[in-house]
Amino acid sequence: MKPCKRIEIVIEQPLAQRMAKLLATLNAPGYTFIDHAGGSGDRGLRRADEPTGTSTNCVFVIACDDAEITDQIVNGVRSMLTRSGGICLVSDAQWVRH
Amino acid sequence: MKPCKRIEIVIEQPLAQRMAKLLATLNAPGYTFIDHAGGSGDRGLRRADEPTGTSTNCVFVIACDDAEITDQIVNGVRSMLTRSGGICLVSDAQWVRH
Amino acid sequence: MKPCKRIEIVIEQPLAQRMAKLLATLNAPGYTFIDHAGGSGDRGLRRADEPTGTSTNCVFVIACDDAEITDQIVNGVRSMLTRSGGICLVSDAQWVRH
Amino acid sequence: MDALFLSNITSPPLLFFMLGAVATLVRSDLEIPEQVAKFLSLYLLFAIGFKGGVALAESPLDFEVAKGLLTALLMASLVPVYVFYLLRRKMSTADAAATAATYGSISAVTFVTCTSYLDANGVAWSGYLVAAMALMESPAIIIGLLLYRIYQSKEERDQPELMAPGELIRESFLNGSVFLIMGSLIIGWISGPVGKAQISPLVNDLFIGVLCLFLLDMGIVAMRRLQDMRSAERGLSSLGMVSWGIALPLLNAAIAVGLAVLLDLPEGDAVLLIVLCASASYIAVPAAMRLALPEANPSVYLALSLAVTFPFNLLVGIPLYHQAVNWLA
Amino acid sequence: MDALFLSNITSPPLLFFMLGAVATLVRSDLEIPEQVAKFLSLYLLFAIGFKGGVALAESPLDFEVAKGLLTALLMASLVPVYVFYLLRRKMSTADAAATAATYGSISAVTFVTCTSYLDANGVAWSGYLVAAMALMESPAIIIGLLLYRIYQSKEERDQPELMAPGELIRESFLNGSVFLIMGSLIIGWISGPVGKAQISPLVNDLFIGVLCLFLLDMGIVAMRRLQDMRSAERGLSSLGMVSWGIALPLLNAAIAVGLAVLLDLPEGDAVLLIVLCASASYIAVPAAMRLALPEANPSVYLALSLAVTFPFNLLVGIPLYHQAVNWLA
Amino acid sequence: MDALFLSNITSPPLLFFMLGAVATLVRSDLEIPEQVAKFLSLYLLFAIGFKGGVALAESPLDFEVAKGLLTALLMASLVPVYVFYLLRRKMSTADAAATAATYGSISAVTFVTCTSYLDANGVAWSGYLVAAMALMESPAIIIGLLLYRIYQSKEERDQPELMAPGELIRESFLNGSVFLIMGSLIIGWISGPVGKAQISPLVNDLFIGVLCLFLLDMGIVAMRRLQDMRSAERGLSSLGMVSWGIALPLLNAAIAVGLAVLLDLPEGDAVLLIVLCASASYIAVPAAMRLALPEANPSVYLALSLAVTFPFNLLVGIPLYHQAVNWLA
Ligand SMILES: Nc1ncnc2c1ncn2[C@@H]1O[C@H](COP(=O)(O)O)[C@@H](O)[C@H]1O
Ligand SMILES: Nc1ncnc2c1ncn2[C@@H]1O[C@H](COP(=O)(O)O)[C@@H](O)[C@H]1O
Ligand SMILES: Nc1ncnc2c1ncn2[C@@H]1O[C@H](COP(=O)(O)O)[C@@H](O)[C@H]1O
Ligand code: NA
Ligand code: NA
Ligand code: NA
Repeated sequence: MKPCKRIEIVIEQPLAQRMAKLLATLNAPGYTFIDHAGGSGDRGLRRADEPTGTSTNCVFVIACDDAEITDQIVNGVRSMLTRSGGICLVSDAQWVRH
Repeated sequence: MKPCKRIEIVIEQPLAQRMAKLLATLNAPGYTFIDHAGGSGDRGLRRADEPTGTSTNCVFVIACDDAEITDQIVNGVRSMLTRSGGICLVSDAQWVRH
Repeated sequence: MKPCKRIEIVIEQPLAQRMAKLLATLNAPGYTFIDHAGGSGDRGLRRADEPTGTSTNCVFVIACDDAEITDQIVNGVRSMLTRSGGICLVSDAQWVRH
Repeated sequence: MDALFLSNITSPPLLFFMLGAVATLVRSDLEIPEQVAKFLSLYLLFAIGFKGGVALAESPLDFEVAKGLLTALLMASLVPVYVFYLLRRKMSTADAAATAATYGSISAVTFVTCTSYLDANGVAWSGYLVAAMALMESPAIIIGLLLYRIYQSKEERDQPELMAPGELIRESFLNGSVFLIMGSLIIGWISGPVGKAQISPLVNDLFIGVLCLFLLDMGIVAMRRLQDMRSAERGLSSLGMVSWGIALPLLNAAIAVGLAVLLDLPEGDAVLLIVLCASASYIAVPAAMRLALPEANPSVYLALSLAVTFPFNLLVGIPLYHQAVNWLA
Repeated sequence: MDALFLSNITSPPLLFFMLGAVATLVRSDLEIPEQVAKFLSLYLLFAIGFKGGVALAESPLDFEVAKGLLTALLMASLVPVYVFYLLRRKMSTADAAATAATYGSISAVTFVTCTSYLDANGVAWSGYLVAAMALMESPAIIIGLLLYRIYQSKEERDQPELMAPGELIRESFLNGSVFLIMGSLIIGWISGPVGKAQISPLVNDLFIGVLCLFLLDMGIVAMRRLQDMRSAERGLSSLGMVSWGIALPLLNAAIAVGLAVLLDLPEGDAVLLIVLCASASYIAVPAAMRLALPEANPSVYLALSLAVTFPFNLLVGIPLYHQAVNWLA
Repeated sequence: MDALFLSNITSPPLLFFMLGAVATLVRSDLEIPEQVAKFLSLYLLFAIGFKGGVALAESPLDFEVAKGLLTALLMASLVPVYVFYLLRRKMSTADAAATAATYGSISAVTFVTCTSYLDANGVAWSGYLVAAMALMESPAIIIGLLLYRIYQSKEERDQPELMAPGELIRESFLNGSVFLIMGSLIIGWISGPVGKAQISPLVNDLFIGVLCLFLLDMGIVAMRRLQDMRSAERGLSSLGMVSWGIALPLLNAAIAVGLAVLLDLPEGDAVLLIVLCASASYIAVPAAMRLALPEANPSVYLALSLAVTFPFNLLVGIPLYHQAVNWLA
């Protein structure tokens, strides 16, 4: 097991592809996303109920064991969240080597 | 980044709306939910396969940077879980300010 | 609240049932799974878009308060991930008793 | 009886139900995606409601109808009471109350399968029975919870009420499936034959085909629950579960047969009313019970209705009740 | 007017829309699963596109068509401009620009409902209007963003551009729904009556029935947004929102009525063109705005179009515009 | 050949497949929700299985049928063997084995598209070919894994077996799609023309329309995989991938054409059998390979079958094989 950071981002579904592209640019070692999430925050209730996806969220989880890349991801994501809303949490984890 | 608690709750889908209402009452700063989860626990296997949703779970994630509100959420959720089952985990995280 | 480990596993959807069986064998106290996740990693982009499910991932979350069982789960999962890819993260959490 | 019985067993909907059950038995990974399955069930409610409403628009309400609706309401209130008293020594009060509510209510898919069965056998039936079905869905929920509150232990009594009575009644009568049948019935009634002409290809022509696909999924799910039964902890043994799951619909059907003969209902209407009484809910009631009575164990009441009574009614009950009606008429 | 108005109100699609709204009002948990609802909307676009294409293949393009298409484009470019100037003192520049784009664009479901309304009333309409609809979806997005860039504050101007202009135009014209209508239209055109015969059962026979189910869901969603309106923070009060959501389609329709009379369009085509002008987008434009203008608040522009203008057009607008056309012709 | 070829290219299903591919090329966000797409594919299996079964009930099994089924089984066992030997120097043993299994098996959607192509061209075909398709899905899985076990490296041999042989055979033959075709075939056979009358509107009338929608999605997905091909790391270059993905179906088709002529199969049956041999699995086999041979890289075998061979067969292969049959007959 190696120590790593677990980064968790919630963002609107329509921006999911932009986020995926950003993560690739920032050399994230990988990511997992879960579509069709809902939520509530500063910009009100997001029910994940519209056929259009406009009120749906998307959750990204990134495990990153490189401190520099982690910083870059956090900064890149921050400027994206500033304009479009959403949250980003970072926590410590152990990555099981395989 | 500011330190916060990451609260993660798994509960039955039919109770999801009650949980959302509870979180609003307890002044949670926001939450994210993921529908259509399955699981296994004391009350057996929940396959998330029924057209009725009765065997489906729902996952809530709440980031909370206020210790008092965190306590209230944990206590409010605890009494709900006692009767209906499910789990609640609390861990430390850093909330990226934006 | 009791301290526990939060184990999070991302694996391909077709292997989800094998993982569930493995967790049952290893006496995991319970687990939650989220289907229909996508992701990116060593084996390329997984878009979760195929009608066949072959490019879809599945996320498992296990709360475990027994150190020995945690070790067994991590080891059992490791050998599964070695062959099929995916990731496993372990972190600390507090389990709300109810 | 054989001819009738067989005509049921070789009908595509039943065969697809059995195919689903076999898929689970042989551990095939066949599965209808959950959201689609939910939609197929909404479609069936929408279609049967609309058809019933159009039928109501075409034939006026009269004494016959009033008689049928009253009988339906009577049975929906009576069944949960005696089921509760039969079961309450075998299981916890909460489980007995939830099971009573389940059997007092109805299964729309069993009803819908029975209408296709009657159509295939050329037996006429009246549209008002769709209204009867909608009426029978909810009362048992209220009655089951009342019985629970009367007989609950002192300790349970100290727990805070989860739902105010008003909220509970709202929840019972406005459950999605109840609401959709009722709403479609009313819309069918209002828009009548003109509306029917517009949506008949969806509502009528595709009905049996969609029923096949939905029953395929129900076969998969019901057999899974039957398999899970062995591992669940309950007051009842697996054998006890299966016995009750067969005995209860037979008992309810027997009483309903008696009433139908007494009231001299026409053949098709009698069969449908009996099927309503004999069937048990696995949608509206379990959903309401999780909210109002989370102490009750779904691996009792949901397993009984979904894994035992539902297949029993589909495969054996419907032709059996039909036979009984013919024999007694 | 009454007869026409009523013939709209008792049509199944409208009644199911109202049923959905009532379901939300009484807090029923009725809900069409999200993925299925999305698919139903794709089906409607696919079907209307294909039908329009087949109609185009059957009647040649001529001066009439060119006239109609040009008017459509004109209105799609004009509406966002005056809507922006009307709104920009009432709300932030970003919100005004997004709302302008929303109203300059169209709602395919309103259009589709109007075609069923015309069919049910025996009024003919031309296939090229489907092409007009597809053409009108995107220009307003570009115009809205141009207006935003002209009038944005200095501080906003310092923020980096989120999308390059090329990317933006691509995004607007290749949005999934725009692309599907256009593609189906072209395929319908190419495959003509032969292709039509092959897929007519799906595309024609089921159309109104599926529309009912989709409008049921839209009723639920629109009413939820109307309820959420109270709690959202915006530049406008709830009453202000409702007033604008009704005034804007009336204004746009009035101008379109004028143009239709000027150009002497046939009855059905006139009604459809007016409905296109009066309707506001809640799919393509909001999706594009989230990407290109995330500063704009969806609880302004999406709520206006989805929760106010959409129901208004369905329930009141369509028969009203029809009446106006008949009265002025 | 031109007329036939064009009659394929202007058919709606093919055009929608191309529309999907274009949507991905121009980066439109058009997309059929995953659960719905899965359901559409289940529908196609259900419908073709049922139709095949009804056809079987109507025409008795005879020597012709036995001949066809045996040829099908022969090809399903032969193809993976020579494909494996052709490929094993170009890629890892695991990849070669998985690819061999993929090409030995079949693509139900290619088959289904070919039946619509034949129907549209007025060419008759026999229901037993649906049974042939179902029979051909699984054997190649077993054979591919046997070949892998014979030729795997010493190091790989030390890894524990993931699936017991019994489990593996069960998994191969009871894969959801294989099971559904087989089950529907048997149900169609049992319920015969009576059953057909009941569900024909769903199974027959909607078939081509639903095929259009499903192929729209497949066009999107196949083009995405073709685009992803560039970035994936494999033993083969992208150009190598495309070449093999075209060469293999041509080779398999050539052998099948020979056999069909030898056996003197009727036109329609010959074309379908050739299409079965030329097509490659992207559902049952990849699913089984992930379980039994996770070392094999899906961006080899899945990309070959889904992104190259599948479009090739749809757009070029089907009319080409038809032409070859006509030319040699
Ligand atoms: N405190 C929080 N905890 C968990 N999720 C949150 C929180 N705040 C916001 N979110 C998620 O982020 C989305 C956008 O947040 P906002 O921009 O604050 O409206 C919400 O819909 C939630 O899904
Ligand atoms: N140890 C655990 N780890 C993760 N999820 C759990 C655990 N125990 C229970 N759950 C989740 O909580 C749901 C209800 O749990 P229970 O009330 O124990 O049956 C289960 O279906 C799981 O989704
Ligand atoms: N660093 C990472 N962070 C989060 N998820 C990951 C990471 N790496 C891999 N994954 C997930 O695990 C799946 C399989 O990973 P791999 O075997 O590396 O292709 C990917 O599709 C992702 O969903
Ligand atoms: Na009953
Ligand atoms: Na407009
Ligand atoms: Na093949």
